[in-house]
Amino acid sequence: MKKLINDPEQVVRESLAGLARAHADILKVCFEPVYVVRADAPVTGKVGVVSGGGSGHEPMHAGFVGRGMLDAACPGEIFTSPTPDQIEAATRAADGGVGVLHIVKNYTGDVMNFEMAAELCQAQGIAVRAVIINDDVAVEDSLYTAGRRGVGATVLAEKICGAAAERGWDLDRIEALCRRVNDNARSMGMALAPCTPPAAGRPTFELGAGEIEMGIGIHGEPGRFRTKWAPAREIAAQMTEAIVADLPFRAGDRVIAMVNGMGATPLVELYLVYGELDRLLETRGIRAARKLVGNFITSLDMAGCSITLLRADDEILALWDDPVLTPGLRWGV
Amino acid sequence: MKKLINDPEQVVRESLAGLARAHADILKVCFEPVYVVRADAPVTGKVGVVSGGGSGHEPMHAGFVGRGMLDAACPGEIFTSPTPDQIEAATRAADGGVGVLHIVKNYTGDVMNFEMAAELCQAQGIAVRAVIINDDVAVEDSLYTAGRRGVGATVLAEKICGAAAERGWDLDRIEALCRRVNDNARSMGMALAPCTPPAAGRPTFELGAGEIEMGIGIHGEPGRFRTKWAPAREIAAQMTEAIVADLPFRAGDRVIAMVNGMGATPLVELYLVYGELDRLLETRGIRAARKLVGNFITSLDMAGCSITLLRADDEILALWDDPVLTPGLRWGV
Amino acid sequence: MPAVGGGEIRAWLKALREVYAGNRDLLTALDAAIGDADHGINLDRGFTALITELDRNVPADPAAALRAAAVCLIRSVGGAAGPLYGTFFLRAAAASAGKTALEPPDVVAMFEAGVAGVAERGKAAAGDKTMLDALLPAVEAMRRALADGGGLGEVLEAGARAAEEGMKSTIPLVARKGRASYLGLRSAGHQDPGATSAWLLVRTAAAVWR
Amino acid sequence: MPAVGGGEIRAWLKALREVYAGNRDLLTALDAAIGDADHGINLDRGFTALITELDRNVPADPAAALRAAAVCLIRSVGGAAGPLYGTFFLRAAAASAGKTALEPPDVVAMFEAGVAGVAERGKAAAGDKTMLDALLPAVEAMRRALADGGGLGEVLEAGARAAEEGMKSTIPLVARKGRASYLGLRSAGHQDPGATSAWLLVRTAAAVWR
Ligand SMILES: Nc1ncnc2c1ncn2[C@@H]1O[C@H](COP(=O)(O)OP(=O)(O)O)[C@@H](O)[C@H]1O
Ligand SMILES: Nc1ncnc2c1ncn2[C@@H]1O[C@H](COP(=O)(O)OP(=O)(O)O)[C@@H](O)[C@H]1O
Ligand SMILES: [Mg+2]
Ligand SMILES: [Mg+2]
Ligand SMILES: [Mg+2]
Ligand SMILES: [Mg+2]
Repeated sequence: MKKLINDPEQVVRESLAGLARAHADILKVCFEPVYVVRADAPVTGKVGVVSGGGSGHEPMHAGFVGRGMLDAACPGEIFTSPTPDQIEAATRAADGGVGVLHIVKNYTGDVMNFEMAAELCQAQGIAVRAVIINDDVAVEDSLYTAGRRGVGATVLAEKICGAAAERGWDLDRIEALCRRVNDNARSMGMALAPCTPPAAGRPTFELGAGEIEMGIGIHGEPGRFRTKWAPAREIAAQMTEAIVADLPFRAGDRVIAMVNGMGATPLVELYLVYGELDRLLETRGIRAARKLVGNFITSLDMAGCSITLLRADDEILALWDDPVLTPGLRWGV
Repeated sequence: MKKLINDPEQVVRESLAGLARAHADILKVCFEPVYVVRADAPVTGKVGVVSGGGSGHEPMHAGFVGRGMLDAACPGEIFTSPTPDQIEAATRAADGGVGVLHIVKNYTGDVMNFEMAAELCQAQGIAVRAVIINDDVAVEDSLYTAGRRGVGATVLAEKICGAAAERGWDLDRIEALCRRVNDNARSMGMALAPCTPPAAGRPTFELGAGEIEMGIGIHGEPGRFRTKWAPAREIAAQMTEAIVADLPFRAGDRVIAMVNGMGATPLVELYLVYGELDRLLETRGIRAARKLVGNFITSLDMAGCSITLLRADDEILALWDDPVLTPGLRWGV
Repeated sequence: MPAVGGGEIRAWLKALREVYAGNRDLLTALDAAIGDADHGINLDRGFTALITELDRNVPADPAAALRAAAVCLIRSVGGAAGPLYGTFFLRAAAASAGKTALEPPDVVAMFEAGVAGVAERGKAAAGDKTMLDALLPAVEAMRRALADGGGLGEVLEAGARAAEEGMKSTIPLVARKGRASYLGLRSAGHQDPGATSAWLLVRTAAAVWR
Repeated sequence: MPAVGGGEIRAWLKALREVYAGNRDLLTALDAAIGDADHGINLDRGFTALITELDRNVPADPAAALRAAAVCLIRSVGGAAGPLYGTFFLRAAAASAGKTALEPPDVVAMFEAGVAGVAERGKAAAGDKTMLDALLPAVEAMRRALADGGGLGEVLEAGARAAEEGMKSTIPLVARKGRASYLGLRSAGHQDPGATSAWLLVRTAAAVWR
């Protein structure tokens, strides 16, 4: 394993130290316990928006801390959800006195740790609401399983809820908005090559020369099925089909469309995939009203991409367009 | 070779088609010949800023077309400089009547093709000035060689000269500014793993399990020397030492510091490297007044990073802070 | 051994640290097959932190030692295993409250309480291909061995054997909880990492307290 | 063959297309060692475009065919080779202007002019490890063979042999121009891709016009 690191056990902390030095104007990093918080937090009278999860998905979540998006993020170890004490500290730091929203990706570990933290916070009189993001169509849903994973919709929910909080919406309304975003968003991902977590030191799965994994998550897990490599046109069509059919997205819908890189896939390929996606949506009468192409929710050095579509109304589009100033997403300021 | 592409020969065109669909509000893509131009070009009375080079370095150059940066870019085939007819067409499209600046990376092919294009443009009465960027300290300079490569400083020059053009500076002044940026900037790059050009279908060089290449360029060329993998701390120190000693950068200097990913290196590693760089500069009394961490001038799916430092005065910092609205770099708007 | 006091609990926890360090790669490899390749790393990190903690201030009675373990694991393990094993020790501590030494029935009660906590926290059931598939049969077997008049040694041995069978029984199962469930049918044919670490938990108690 | 007319020039260019297509991978591999792995791809793209162009409108005299080649290569090859070979054909066309057929001295003059253009455009000298290391000796040998009263066949054979030696002579050289120069000493021990494509250029003329 060759990486730009010093000690596999220190990657997360040392990377956060660099983040703090690079963006001192936007955020602060605390280490005991580890969390990242807006430089001007807490913003009194504003609902706090907090998220977190395992590291290795950068820029999500720490890179989305800043005005108009997250008030705080709690990065766990690589691919390991943060612990309740981190989440509790981040929540306290983000609490402007009118409550805090937890945006939680649906993974057993994340859900349980955020649950325990919420109990600790509520015991201290902080109003906490949690919304579980579960937009991954690659996972069959059922009452008897852990349910669908939270993936790309998390990025959109953090931006949109962050904007609503900035506008002064109250906790009830932001919680409802976050559920609405989650309910109207669907995603699917694929991998051309696995990733190598620093502490493990070897790829999380093996792929043959001509093989790809369809339906992967963001933790280096293998996908739902393995298949032969196919041209981008076919891969994009398969993913789009699965996403559109699931909600379903209908002719006339306006969407926020994201083509996300898993970490090691160059922009030249992501834009090529976006071109395919946009054409596919066009033929279905679905309009990509907003577009996002790049690395936003990654899986270390995995090669591949994911597609996320969010059915958006005027309100959601307006919140999307609101100013955002974070290391990972910035416009309007 | 597994990539998100359809046909290796069509990658550049298909990716540009996606870029056009994703950013129609910012830019237009023309195909006969291939060039990318600001949606509102030409801006009458404004100096045009044009750059270009082989593709595979995205977001540079096409991703830097837009308000406050490039008026047009001419993408060649992957790692192959554009042809004079492309450059001529882009220059014509960018000409607001008061001349056009060509920002050219110092590669024999780029220089010769831009030269031929400049001759064609001047024959048509368009005032063209070319500034050659050659900031790579890994290459020994000498009268008898092709000289140093143009790398990271190109990104900074495009941003800063684009801002000056937006402010209404004339061609002489912008040309001088571009030379000043180039004269005060130094870069060095390294690779953990080679890249695989789509048309070639195999890695551009082989690296042993424990080996890295120091002093690589951005076209998959091998570097100046091969060495054992070392912790990020040492790699950052070697690159910083070479860069600082070359200009030299001195205590009290303020710099724009860029840690750039080569394409396949995750952000978590780039921020870790930035942390090391920032500490190293601090100990030398050099102040990182502005910071840029991410993928800006890449080499397809090469793993590794480059560091660029630009000694900046108040004027350059002000131009840096001016609004920019491009797919690859955006702030202040 | 007559009864389990604070010292024995600490000995168990220290032995667990060695065991998880020694099985770090095995547990991580199992997790790589159907999860995200960090289970061994998570437990190793947690129990290493726990030992440092235990050395800093030595808890006197069983409940104190178990609570220290809970707090430390919840703080340092993360992932699914953190809250799950954390809850296990939290409930185990509660069940042992006020006792300076645990007689065999108390030990069984402690495991019962801990496992009940895991089931509540994770909302999983037997056959979901989780650590519960090792833990539930283990407490069941301990109860039976106790009822049959077994001493601490027999009781724990029975628990360890049942945990091992339960762990092996996860191989053919299709996961319904945890990350492995995302693989659907592909999760079958792999031994669950958490069931494996759970078996080590019980087996180590049997080894240390025999 | 008596003299080189427009048809012979076209035959040469078409043969070159086949030759570069056939050596696409070889030239690209040579470029991968000390450049950026695209030389063969660049030439294949350029000459394929050229043939389409030549079939669309058939140029009558040598100069027209050579100019068509120049314009098309400059448009489609890119990189360093595009302007260099483009300039070669541009100058070759100028030197052949007004002639319906090239006698041996005209053919040599054509190559001389083309190579002079490459040298001017690239500002390289003999020994810099570029295509010039094949082209300069080639024209030198052609001149000598012509002076010795050789016919077109001998003249081109001599040129091809010299080009081949010049190509091989690039192996030990340290590059001073082009991408390979960035490698410094590491560029030694590799045959220059452009010198190789230049040898093919001359050798194909010899083969087609014998
Ligand atoms: N809902 C649950 N109930 C009980 N055990 C679970 C549950 N979800 C996961 N587990 C156990 O946790 C183990 C994985 O732990 P670990 O890898 O540390 O966490 P993560 O999956 O967050 O990376 C699984 O092998 C499984 O035995
Ligand atoms: N200044 C120069 N003068 C003459 N030939 C050159 C010069 N620079 C490069 N070359 C030739 O061009 C060849 C590389 O061509 P090619 O790979 O197509 O272009 P690029 O280097 O832009 O990728 C080299 O092998 C060398 O022979
Ligand atoms: Mg995990
Ligand atoms: Mg090239
Ligand atoms: Mg795991
Ligand atoms: Mg080349």
